[in-house]
Amino acid sequence: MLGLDKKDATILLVVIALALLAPFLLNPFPSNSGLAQFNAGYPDLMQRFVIFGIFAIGFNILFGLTGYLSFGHAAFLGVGSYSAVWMFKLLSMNVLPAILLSIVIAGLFSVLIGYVSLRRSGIYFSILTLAFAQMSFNLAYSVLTPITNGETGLQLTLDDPRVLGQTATASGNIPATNVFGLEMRSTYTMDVGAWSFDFNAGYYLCAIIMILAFYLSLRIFRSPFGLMLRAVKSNQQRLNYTGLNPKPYTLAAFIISGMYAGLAGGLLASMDPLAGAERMQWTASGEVVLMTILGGAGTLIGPVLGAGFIKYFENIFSKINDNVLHQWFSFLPEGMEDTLVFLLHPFVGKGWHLTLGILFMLVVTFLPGGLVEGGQRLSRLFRRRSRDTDTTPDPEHHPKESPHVAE
Amino acid sequence: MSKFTVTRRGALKTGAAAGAGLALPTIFTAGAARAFTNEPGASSVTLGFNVPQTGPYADEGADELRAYQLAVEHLNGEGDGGMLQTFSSKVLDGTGILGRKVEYVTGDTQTKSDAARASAKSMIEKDGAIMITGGSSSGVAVAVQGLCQEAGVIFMAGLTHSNDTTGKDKKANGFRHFFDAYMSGAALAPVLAKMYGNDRKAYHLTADYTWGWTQQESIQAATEALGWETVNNVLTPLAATDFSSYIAPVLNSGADVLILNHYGGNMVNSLTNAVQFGLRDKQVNGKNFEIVVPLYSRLMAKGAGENVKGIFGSTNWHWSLQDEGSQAFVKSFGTKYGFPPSQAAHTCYVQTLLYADAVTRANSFEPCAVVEALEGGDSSLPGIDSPSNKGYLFDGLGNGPTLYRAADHQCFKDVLVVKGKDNPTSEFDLLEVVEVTPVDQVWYEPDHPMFAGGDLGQCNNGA
Amino acid sequence: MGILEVKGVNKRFGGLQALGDVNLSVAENTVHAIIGPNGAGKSTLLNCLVGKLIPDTGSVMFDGKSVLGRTPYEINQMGISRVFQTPEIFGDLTVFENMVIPAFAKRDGAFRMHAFESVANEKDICIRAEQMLVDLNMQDKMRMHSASLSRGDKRRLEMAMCLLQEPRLLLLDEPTAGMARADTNNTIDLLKEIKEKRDITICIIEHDMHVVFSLADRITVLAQGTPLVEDAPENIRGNPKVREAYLGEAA
Amino acid sequence: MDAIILQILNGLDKGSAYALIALGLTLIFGTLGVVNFAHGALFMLGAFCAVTLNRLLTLSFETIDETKTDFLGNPMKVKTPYVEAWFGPETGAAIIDWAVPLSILFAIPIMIAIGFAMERGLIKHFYKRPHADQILVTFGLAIVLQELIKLFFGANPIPTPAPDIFRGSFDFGVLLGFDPNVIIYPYWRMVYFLFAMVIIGGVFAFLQFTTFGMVVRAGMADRETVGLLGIDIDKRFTFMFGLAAAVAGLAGVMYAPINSPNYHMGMDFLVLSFVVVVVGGMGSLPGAVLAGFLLGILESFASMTWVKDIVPGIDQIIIYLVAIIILLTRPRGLMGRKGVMED
Repeated sequence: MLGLDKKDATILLVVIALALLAPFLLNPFPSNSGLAQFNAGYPDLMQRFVIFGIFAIGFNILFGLTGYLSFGHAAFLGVGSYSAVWMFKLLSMNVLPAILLSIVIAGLFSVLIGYVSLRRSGIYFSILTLAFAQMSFNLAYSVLTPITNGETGLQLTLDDPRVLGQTATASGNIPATNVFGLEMRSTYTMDVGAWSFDFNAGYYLCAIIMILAFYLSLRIFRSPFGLMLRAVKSNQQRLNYTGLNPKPYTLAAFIISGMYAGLAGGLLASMDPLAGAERMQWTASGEVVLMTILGGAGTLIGPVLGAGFIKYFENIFSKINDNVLHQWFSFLPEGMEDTLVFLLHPFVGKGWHLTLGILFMLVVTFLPGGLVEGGQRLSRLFRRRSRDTDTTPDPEHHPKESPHVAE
Repeated sequence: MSKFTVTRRGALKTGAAAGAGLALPTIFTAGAARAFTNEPGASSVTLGFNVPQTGPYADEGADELRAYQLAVEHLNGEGDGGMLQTFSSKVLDGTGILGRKVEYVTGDTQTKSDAARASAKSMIEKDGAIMITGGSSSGVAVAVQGLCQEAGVIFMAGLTHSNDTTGKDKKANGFRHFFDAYMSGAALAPVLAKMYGNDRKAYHLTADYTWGWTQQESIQAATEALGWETVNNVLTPLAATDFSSYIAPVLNSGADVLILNHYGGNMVNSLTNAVQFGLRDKQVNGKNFEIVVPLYSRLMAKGAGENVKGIFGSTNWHWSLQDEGSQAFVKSFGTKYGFPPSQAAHTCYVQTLLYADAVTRANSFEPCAVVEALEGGDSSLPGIDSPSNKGYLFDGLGNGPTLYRAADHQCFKDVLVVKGKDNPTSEFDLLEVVEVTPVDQVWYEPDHPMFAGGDLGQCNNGA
Repeated sequence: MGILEVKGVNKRFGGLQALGDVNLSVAENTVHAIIGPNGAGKSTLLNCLVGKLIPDTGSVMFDGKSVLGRTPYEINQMGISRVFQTPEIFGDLTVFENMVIPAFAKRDGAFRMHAFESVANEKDICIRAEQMLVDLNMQDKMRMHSASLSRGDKRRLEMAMCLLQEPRLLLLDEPTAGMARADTNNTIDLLKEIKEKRDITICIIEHDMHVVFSLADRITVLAQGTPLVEDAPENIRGNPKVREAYLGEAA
Repeated sequence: MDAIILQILNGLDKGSAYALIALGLTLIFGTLGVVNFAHGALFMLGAFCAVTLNRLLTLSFETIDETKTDFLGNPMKVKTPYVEAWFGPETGAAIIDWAVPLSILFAIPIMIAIGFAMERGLIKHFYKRPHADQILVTFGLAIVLQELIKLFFGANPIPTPAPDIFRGSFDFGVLLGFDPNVIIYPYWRMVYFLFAMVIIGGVFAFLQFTTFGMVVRAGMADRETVGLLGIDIDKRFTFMFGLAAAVAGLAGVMYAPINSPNYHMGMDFLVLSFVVVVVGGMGSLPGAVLAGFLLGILESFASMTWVKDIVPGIDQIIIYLVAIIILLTRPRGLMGRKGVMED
């Protein structure tokens, strides 16, 4: 199917199913139950899941395949966002030209930074990309304020020209981002008994683009180009002496991942037309590194999982306050309730960073392959369990099969 | 497709959901069309408190959150009622807002525009918050204000001091109780002239981002109007932690006053560095060298420690104020938490009360009705002759008579000039109020050049 | 006129004269061995041939064209493949994938953006890769992780990768270094087979005289960066200068 | 001229901090081959050692003073530090005044212990793992450490003043024949610079003249060879981690009076110190020190008004710009060795 072998087609189908059914999957709890706190199926967060998923998928093409660790990819995301918002300000509120421009501009930017940074490798490459990104961030926050609107972030105003659109709506508001009239913020809410699910136009646009981006990365992984990238990571010397020039391969990977980042930035701005400079900061670049490694670098689906994991923490855990904790444990005797709240207090709400840090350490220490490895171990465990229960011994000797590309 | 029906949770808590469950033929029902975003149900209303919980302003955010919790208690009739008793408007009776119990959700702005918007969106989309309030920096306030305008909910700004919040970035759905950079300059300059004379040369260090620039512009204009000369204005990177290389050349520049247009960590460090360099022990042009910090907060003063002693600045409110409202607030806050509230806490508490009051007076949660109530009728501040002196006038929330001006949704009230206390009696007693600058001295017209260029636009009900 | 002509090559590292006026001519379709004691400059010479080092003076011509100033991959594309002292393979990839890469390099040149079609769909490439593995008796290890191969198999794989490119000149840098006797003999057999079956010139640097004398058509002896003598193997054995400089202590 | 001397002086103390942090970072990298993103957190912990000692020394008991009232109108509780009660008000106050220098003694054992614990408890499992994993796990550790500090000390900076006699500044200009007030330099920054020189000199002497240091240097040059000699290098490397932690910690202790410590100061320095290490050359001790001072001084120059007039915003990017230029012209930094961290 679609030029994929059976295994890859299955992976793709799983991703499509996850993306399209996300409104159901992410809202498993009735909306007025205490656990509704853990529901993540509201438009903004769902959009963030897939957008950062795209970002991480792109980053994985560079880092996962070639092993070049860029600490500056947030700059491309930021540049993409700025381009998109400028498109909204100057041209029209249709998101498609904005997204196209953000990909192009981010691509150009990555040609420039990639060309220079790729003259070095290893940590020297990382520091070069970091330096470029930090320069972009610092300038965007201060000197470049006329272009970036600095601290506040670039936003739409009621006197933007918008050549191909309206400057303001009839009711005197800034028009909403749309695809040929379908507003990105329009949401259909479905109530099923105590549950309720949101179907948001913007989310589905992002989800479709994410599926396309995932499909493209799947093809890249399986292509000769992807193989060359893995060869770059494995042994550049051999590659050189096999008559292949690693430079254009790595540069192409860098540009592709930069364009993915630009796409993510453009989508972010399309869902919420404000581009803050912070999204270019080194911590933001670090975040995508964390997402990729946490999920499983070099695996196909890992980066998406990692992105979801971190965004979930940032948005859900940070909102659990003492008040919520007290509500949860109100069924317990007072003393126990207070003790539990006291014990949990440092880890939720304003302590979400602490929990995240501890989880990083645990995952990296015990699951070097990231969440994907965790999943594999779990499934192996279950398989072994089921094998243990049926008494026929497994006569077949399974030689350690090398992963083609781990999924 | 229904348009931006981000709401439902509120309605679900009422009978709507039960009805949907009973109507057998249509198990799936779309969220009922509502008059405005997140229209609350009959029993409760949800407010969104969006404050920095991580990052350098986390302590300020924590104090804001304390104030919000206190305000919710008071609105729901718990505790001692705080400023409800002293508030000039008497419509709030401790039964929640319009008979609905006040509930709240919290979020983390991380003091980043992006994160703040994400967290505000989640409160609007997921938790059905009808009003968003909080924040501890202007970038965040402007960003979230824009979001609330688009989403059709009310934004009651927390601590934001930039002129832009109610200047070029003002929005119909957004309101600011806190004072601004212009007012700081206008209040501070006369006191500085009185203390240090009219013949002074000032050297500015300015944080290189929007707030820093408006602050610098304001204080420069105000001091120059009184005869001061501006020797230099040096922009410093936000990320700077060590300001020595900016401070070292100051003494040799001919300036005899250093003005630090910094906030938060920047201010703590630049002031600490300046005092380290012994600037305040020096004599230049035959005068004592002085340092001024236009915007003060107690948390910053605490961070800078001994270095604040004798240094002038301005502040929105201080717990040592003796008016009835401030006393009542300090009493209930202090009794509950064991220490006096900060100015950020005060402004957040007041904003919550003002919102509740406006809803009650409008007898509706509809944002446009609330906006109308907050814009008041024709009441005006006494003693100021200006066509723009119109809005909602209230008293009893500290700061004396206060006008929520209809033209730009900015509060006008007395501004405090404070000084780092020489002999603090406790760890909270760091600042002393030197002068309460009356409101007419800090008054400006909505079309003042520092505020021009923006447009409130139309109020937005969302849905 | 040999396929490889090295003329007057000098190379200094600081104060050390690594190569002094090296002249070398390798005739097409022969096996030419370069021997010499440690530090004689064998590896430096090899690195000058593949573009890793650039000589200070002199010329290196391959098939009538200069290789100087070209990068290793360009030189490889000209038809020179190199086998390293310790096998350099793509350890993270499977044996089959290792074979596919040189096949692409042969077909598509140093860079081609080929990012959409699956490797599995490149039938001609896959067939070539498989065929070569069959030729070298490694087809049963095709799906194995190449890092988990034995040292001998790694050498075999590297050799296969080089041969897949059908190079005109194959450079071998001590291919049997550190090998057990049995493995060494296998390698000798392999090289003999290659030599017989293909039109290929082989230039080999070797320590092990057993290997050299079983394979080489001509031998150049290098000492202190300068060629001492070049001759047929049987003459080298009896050459007293060589005995003195090199074989003396060994023999 | 005076402005340049002034900025060189300013660059020296900035550079001292960079150099001290980078020294430990590159030491850990050179000996253990570990990229330690938690190193900034060690610096921060050092500063909080000073804060903690300050807190301990000012531990107080409360007495009620009926004559005064607090902000709620209740009788005022007056706090008296135990130290002042035990040693008399004057000696007590003097001890409190000298809290930061005293913290050095307090911090050394604590930081070494923290370093040991980190190495034995966590880092040692990561020697064989890819650098990306090391970065991630130490980054996680850095977050955990700073969040713990935030939990106990809050997010607000905590003033930690230097002893009274170091307040104010020394007029260097007068010594050099300039007018008064032209070149001034705070006493405490002078102390910091001298302190840094002593520490840097100490570390170098230690590595140069002790057997232990010789083994470690050999280990930095070629880890495997030394391993073959049968020397138990790992145990010594553990100690190196303790040493690096102590150096970072001491840099933090003495930095506390310069800028009030806060929980995220480690992160503020982390990126910078990595840039310093890489510019100096990964694993090169003299390189780290050289690059630290170089970047400190250049950063100071970039903040001069006339420089900023020519290139607006140059002080925002100077560090990164220099890093890019150096890495492009000198591939392995100023004094880096070939092949280190290039894959």
